Amino acid sequence: MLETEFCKVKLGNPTVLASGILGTSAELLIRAAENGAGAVTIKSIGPREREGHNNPTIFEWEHGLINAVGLSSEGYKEMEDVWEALKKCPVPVIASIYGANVQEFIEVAENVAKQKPAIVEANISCPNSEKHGQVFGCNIDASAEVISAVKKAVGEIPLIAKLTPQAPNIAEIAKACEAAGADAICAINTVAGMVINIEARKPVLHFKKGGLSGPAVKPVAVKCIWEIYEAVKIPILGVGGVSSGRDAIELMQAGASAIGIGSGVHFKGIDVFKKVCSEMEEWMNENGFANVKELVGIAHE
Amino acid sequence: MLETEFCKVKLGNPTVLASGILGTSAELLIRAAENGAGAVTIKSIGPREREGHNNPTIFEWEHGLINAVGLSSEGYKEMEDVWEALKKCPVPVIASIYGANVQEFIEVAENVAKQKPAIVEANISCPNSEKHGQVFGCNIDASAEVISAVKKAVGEIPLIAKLTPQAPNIAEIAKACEAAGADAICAINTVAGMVINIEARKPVLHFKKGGLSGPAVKPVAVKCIWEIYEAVKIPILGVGGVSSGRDAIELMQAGASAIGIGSGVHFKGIDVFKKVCSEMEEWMNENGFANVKELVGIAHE
Amino acid sequence: MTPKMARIKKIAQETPSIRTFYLDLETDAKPGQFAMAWLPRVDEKPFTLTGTGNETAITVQEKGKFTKKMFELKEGNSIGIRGPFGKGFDFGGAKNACIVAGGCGAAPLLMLAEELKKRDVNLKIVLGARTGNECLFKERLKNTGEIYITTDDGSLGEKGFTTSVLERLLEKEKFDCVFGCGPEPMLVRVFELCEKFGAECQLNLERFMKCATGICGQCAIDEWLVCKDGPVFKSTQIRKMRDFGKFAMLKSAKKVSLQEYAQWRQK
Amino acid sequence: MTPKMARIKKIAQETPSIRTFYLDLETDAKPGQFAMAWLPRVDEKPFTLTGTGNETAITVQEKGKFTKKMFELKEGNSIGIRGPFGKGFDFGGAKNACIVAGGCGAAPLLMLAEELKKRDVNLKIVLGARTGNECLFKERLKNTGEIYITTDDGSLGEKGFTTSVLERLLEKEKFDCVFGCGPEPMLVRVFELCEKFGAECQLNLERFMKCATGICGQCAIDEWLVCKDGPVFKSTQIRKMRDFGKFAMLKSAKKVSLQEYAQWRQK
Ligand SMILES: Cc1cc2nc3c(=O)[nH]c(=O)nc-3n(C[C@H](O)[C@H](O)[C@H](O)COP(=O)(O)OP(=O)(O)OC[C@H]3O[C@@H](n4cnc5c(N)ncnc54)[C@H](O)[C@@H]3O)c2cc1C
Ligand SMILES: Cc1cc2nc3c(=O)[nH]c(=O)nc-3n(C[C@H](O)[C@H](O)[C@H](O)COP(=O)(O)OP(=O)(O)OC[C@H]3O[C@@H](n4cnc5c(N)ncnc54)[C@H](O)[C@@H]3O)c2cc1C
Ligand SMILES: Cc1cc2nc3c(=O)[nH]c(=O)nc-3n(C[C@H](O)[C@H](O)[C@H](O)COP(=O)(O)O)c2cc1C
Ligand SMILES: Cc1cc2nc3c(=O)[nH]c(=O)nc-3n(C[C@H](O)[C@H](O)[C@H](O)COP(=O)(O)O)c2cc1C
Ligand code: FES
Ligand code: FES
Repeated sequence: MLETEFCKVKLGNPTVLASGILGTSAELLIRAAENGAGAVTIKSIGPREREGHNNPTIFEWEHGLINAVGLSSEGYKEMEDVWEALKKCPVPVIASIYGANVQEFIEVAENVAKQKPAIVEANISCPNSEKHGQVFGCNIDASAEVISAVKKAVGEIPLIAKLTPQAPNIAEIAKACEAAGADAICAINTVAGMVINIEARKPVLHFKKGGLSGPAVKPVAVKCIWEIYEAVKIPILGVGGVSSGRDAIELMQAGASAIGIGSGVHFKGIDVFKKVCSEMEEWMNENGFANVKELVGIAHE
Repeated sequence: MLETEFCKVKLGNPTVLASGILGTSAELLIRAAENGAGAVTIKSIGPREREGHNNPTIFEWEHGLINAVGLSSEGYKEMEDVWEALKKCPVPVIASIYGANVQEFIEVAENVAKQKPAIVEANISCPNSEKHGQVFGCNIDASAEVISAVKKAVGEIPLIAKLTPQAPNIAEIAKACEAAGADAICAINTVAGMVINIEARKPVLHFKKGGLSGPAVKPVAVKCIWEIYEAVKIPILGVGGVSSGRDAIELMQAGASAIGIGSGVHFKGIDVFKKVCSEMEEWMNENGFANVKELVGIAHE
Repeated sequence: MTPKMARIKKIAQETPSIRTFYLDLETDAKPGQFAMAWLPRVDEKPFTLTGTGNETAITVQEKGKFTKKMFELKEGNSIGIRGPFGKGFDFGGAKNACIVAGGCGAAPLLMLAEELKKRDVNLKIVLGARTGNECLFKERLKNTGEIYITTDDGSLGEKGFTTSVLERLLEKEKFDCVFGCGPEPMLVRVFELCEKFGAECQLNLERFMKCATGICGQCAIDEWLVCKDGPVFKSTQIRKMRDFGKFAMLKSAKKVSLQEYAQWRQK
Repeated sequence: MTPKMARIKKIAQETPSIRTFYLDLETDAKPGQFAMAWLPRVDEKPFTLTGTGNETAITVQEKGKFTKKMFELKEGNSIGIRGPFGKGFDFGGAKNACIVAGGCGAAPLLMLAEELKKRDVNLKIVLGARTGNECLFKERLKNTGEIYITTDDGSLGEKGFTTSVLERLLEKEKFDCVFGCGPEPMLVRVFELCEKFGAECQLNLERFMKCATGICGQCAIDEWLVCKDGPVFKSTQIRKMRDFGKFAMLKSAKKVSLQEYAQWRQK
């Protein structure tokens, strides 16, 4: 009852390990798959090795997580062993990529595409070094430019554009990405925030600002998914605040065809995928749904 | 130890009743003052009577409130009795105003200014009907235009520009408002979100989308205040997720000179102001602070 | 509190225009507390809880758009519920009490009457309605004390106002408390009578509501919030109210006369 | 968990290079659990909790940038603490046990040893250090069982490796469990010896950490997460590990040899 497909890729269930969570090694991605994820995403791959920010980089606050990992990546060149080991992954693998400018995106996309991941996800929620550090995903033209360049680079492989909720007009960005060739939209990346420890009199994250995820951002995700669903025809990978079957169903009713889970791994453990799936099945049985596809966007009716 | 001033207006303490909360009548504003608010804000006043959206308009979700009241207002023309009754208000009164275009803002500002409120707050977090419904506060030029027009209209009365966290570049907006004549910045208004009831298969708010406030948005407020503090010289009225003394101190350490409280009234009751103040005093005593002004922005040091 | 969808277990036709909807929802509602009832895509309105525990229910009179939609619901359908909200009746010390209910005002008073009966309180009930078959909860209220019925058309009980009966009762008897609910003009008269005869009263008031939790300021009567400080208010509070019986706020927060408010409600 | 600023109640100089910081913070830490210690604007690093309840403490060896800053702290200063995290030692059934500690590796083993002593477990302790006065917790460990000391320079106890002592012990005796903590090459040897002599072991492993709660994937050893599944691992797990003793991840998540990892740690 949970079988579905996303960008023509068959999924045993609609839960997807979100990028940046556990995705540092093939072994961990496979472990997530064994714990029920319908697909898994590699932590965003950049053009070269990057350490990211200093600790503290991630911690739990009262209503979710906040992180400023800083896109740490070994870089696409150093990943042969990862790709090799991923051949044993029992579920589709999504490769998330990023770059500081269009050229870097193309470079990473071309090389990652050679490894034939099931899907490529372009994380356009990162700062664009050319446009004065403004975030790609906050600008319609910059988003379209990246997505059309990456789409050329990945060819037949389905491409997801991962958007930031910081865009005041996320539906417009999604439409521009669709027109530029994206096969799906992923929403949302984290919401910008900061936590200060008042006794330390300092922001807790070493990078000071970070991205909020987990329970507190779920309504932001629902709103973004809702708006995107009304704006585009391509499917949506809904992400943000999911750690129960009810959460996943809420995002699907808003318009998501599949559900990314990140912080849920912290709140419920690595078997969050299994838990979410069995809670979804239970709810669907009680509420008369035979297939998970029937849930997609029904709150719009 | 909590006495301070904001825009040269003396406050017995830095807590301020935020706009839209209880601010429908002079009696309720006075009640908030009697319950410890250092200043009180009238619910945003528009150019004409406006009912706002249908119910449900406000409810509590797991980590805060969400509302789509829809800027209901009796309109500035119908408020003689309110102004008359407010003469008995024991604390400074802030008049929040809005309009759908610059002309409406000027009209409301001029008329409200005649009543000599201690401060005027321009709520530029609402959609701009001229610029295709885009929110004023997301656009640098639109923000500057409104603020400079309103500043002319209110003359000597200090003017606060109330910003939306939806702006991807809130510090730039704040700078533009400062340059346009704003005497202070208020941050933040609510964060856009949506909650779906999956059994009803519908968004709960009748207007579907709404604004998140309360505990979940505090880190968003802290981040915005932090960025604005580094960008402008004028004082900041920090608002978002405050319902304890620790919350208030966190926003002040980020750079706020005074603290707005909205949803805290729901979570802690109308005496939230007294509670926050006594918790602040307790913390300040334990941590060696003699005056609340010393807290402003210290996390930047 | 996020609205919870509650299945309608049973619908009881109380009078030609009034139905009770029993809900598949457990609450700890006390007499006088209310809930917000939500019909998705229609509206959300406050209703007294007329049952508690696993008997949780609301009792609705068909009046306008919202209640018409409510009356289209069948057993097995669901409605959204937020609540219980508000402060209920304070009936701790009462030994000798009187209840005055006008029309649908009997709704919050039923649970109270049954609670008072359990505590062996000596109870007089004055129940008024437009016409005989519209007397809400007549039978159940009868079981809780001595009942006096008034109707506008005289088709049942005495022709006339509940307040005339109340006046006669107050002349003869001393009540620890008079509990009232009904149209505000009736409540104004109840209060005047209680003041005249030196009886404490508690009145269940009504205003248009949005948040139901005391932050939006929509339901204000002077500095009191009907949703949070009420909906039940005591004589000590009512004595200070300037708006009671006179003014209420429209949805725009414009304060108008009760007449104008009623006209707006009819739109 | 948000870091809580904890005041340093007391600083104990354990050896010339090692200090214990007693914190004004109550935890329910179990032997082998750790916390993240935060120095604002400097860094945040994992440290074993060497005390629990109101004796909560961390024991720190001065090594690099972070620990140098720690050593500048005085009593009364504060540090940020997140924790306890991880799974500690599983010592439920042990009757006859051995502890092998190399250098600062004695830190997580002290609380364990004291706990085992309380349960009357027959305990042998092998404690190794560079030199005699660097033997961490020598006195307190002595009170918990029979102690064997080894030093690199022979200034105290036997000159040589802890693992040579362990081998001799295993030849003579059957342990329910061997508990180990120290440099990974030492732990590899401890594991080999245990496997050879058919003894179960539990080893406290170390990797660079970020989240400490099992979501960032930084501390991976194959599919295990040191922060969440460990830091203590059992023989059944260690047998399946391919990276143990061989590979670790840099901050970029690049997997490198332990040599390269150690070089990076020295930067
Ligand atoms: C605390 C509280 C408890 C309540 N409990 C109940 C209850 O138990 N049962 C119940 O049926 N209703 C109750 N109400 C009233 C209920 O919330 C609705 O207002 C009512 O059912 C009318 O709903 P409607 O939308 O169908 O009618 P509307 O479309 O709002 O109005 C239709 C008709 O009702 C009249 N009307 C409605 N409200 C008023 C008013 N305040 N003053 C004058 N005329 C009015 C109008 O004049 C009009 O003729 C309660 C209200 C409050 C505040
Ligand atoms: C679960 C866990 C528990 C820990 N408990 C303790 C504890 O109780 N007490 C304690 O002092 N430390 C403990 N550590 C180690 C601690 O987190 C720091 O890594 C250590 O204190 C070094 O910190 P530094 O920043 O001062 O040194 P760095 O600047 O990181 O390094 C300085 C020196 O330390 C050496 N070094 C550090 N880590 C390694 C390594 N993994 N491999 C090889 N060489 C290394 C470097 O070669 C270099 O010479 C623990 C680590 C983990 C994961
Ligand atoms: C620790 C952490 C690291 C993340 N790293 C990335 C990343 O590298 N690339 C990316 O596109 N999103 C990254 N994200 C965002 C998540 O993929 C996800 O969009 C977000 O956390 C919201 O989902 P959640 O509430 O389920 O966590 C990261 C999130 C967290 C918590
Ligand atoms: C019910 C409600 C109504 C509001 N109405 C207004 C308004 O009319 N004008 C305005 O500028 N802000 C309005 N706000 C925003 C608040 O003033 C405040 O900026 C926001 O709620 C964040 O603060 P909080 O977390 O303390 O509630 C409203 C908020 C709520 C919850
Ligand atoms: S309904 Fe909002 S304050 Fe009463
Ligand atoms: S440190 Fe993040 S998973 Fe272990």
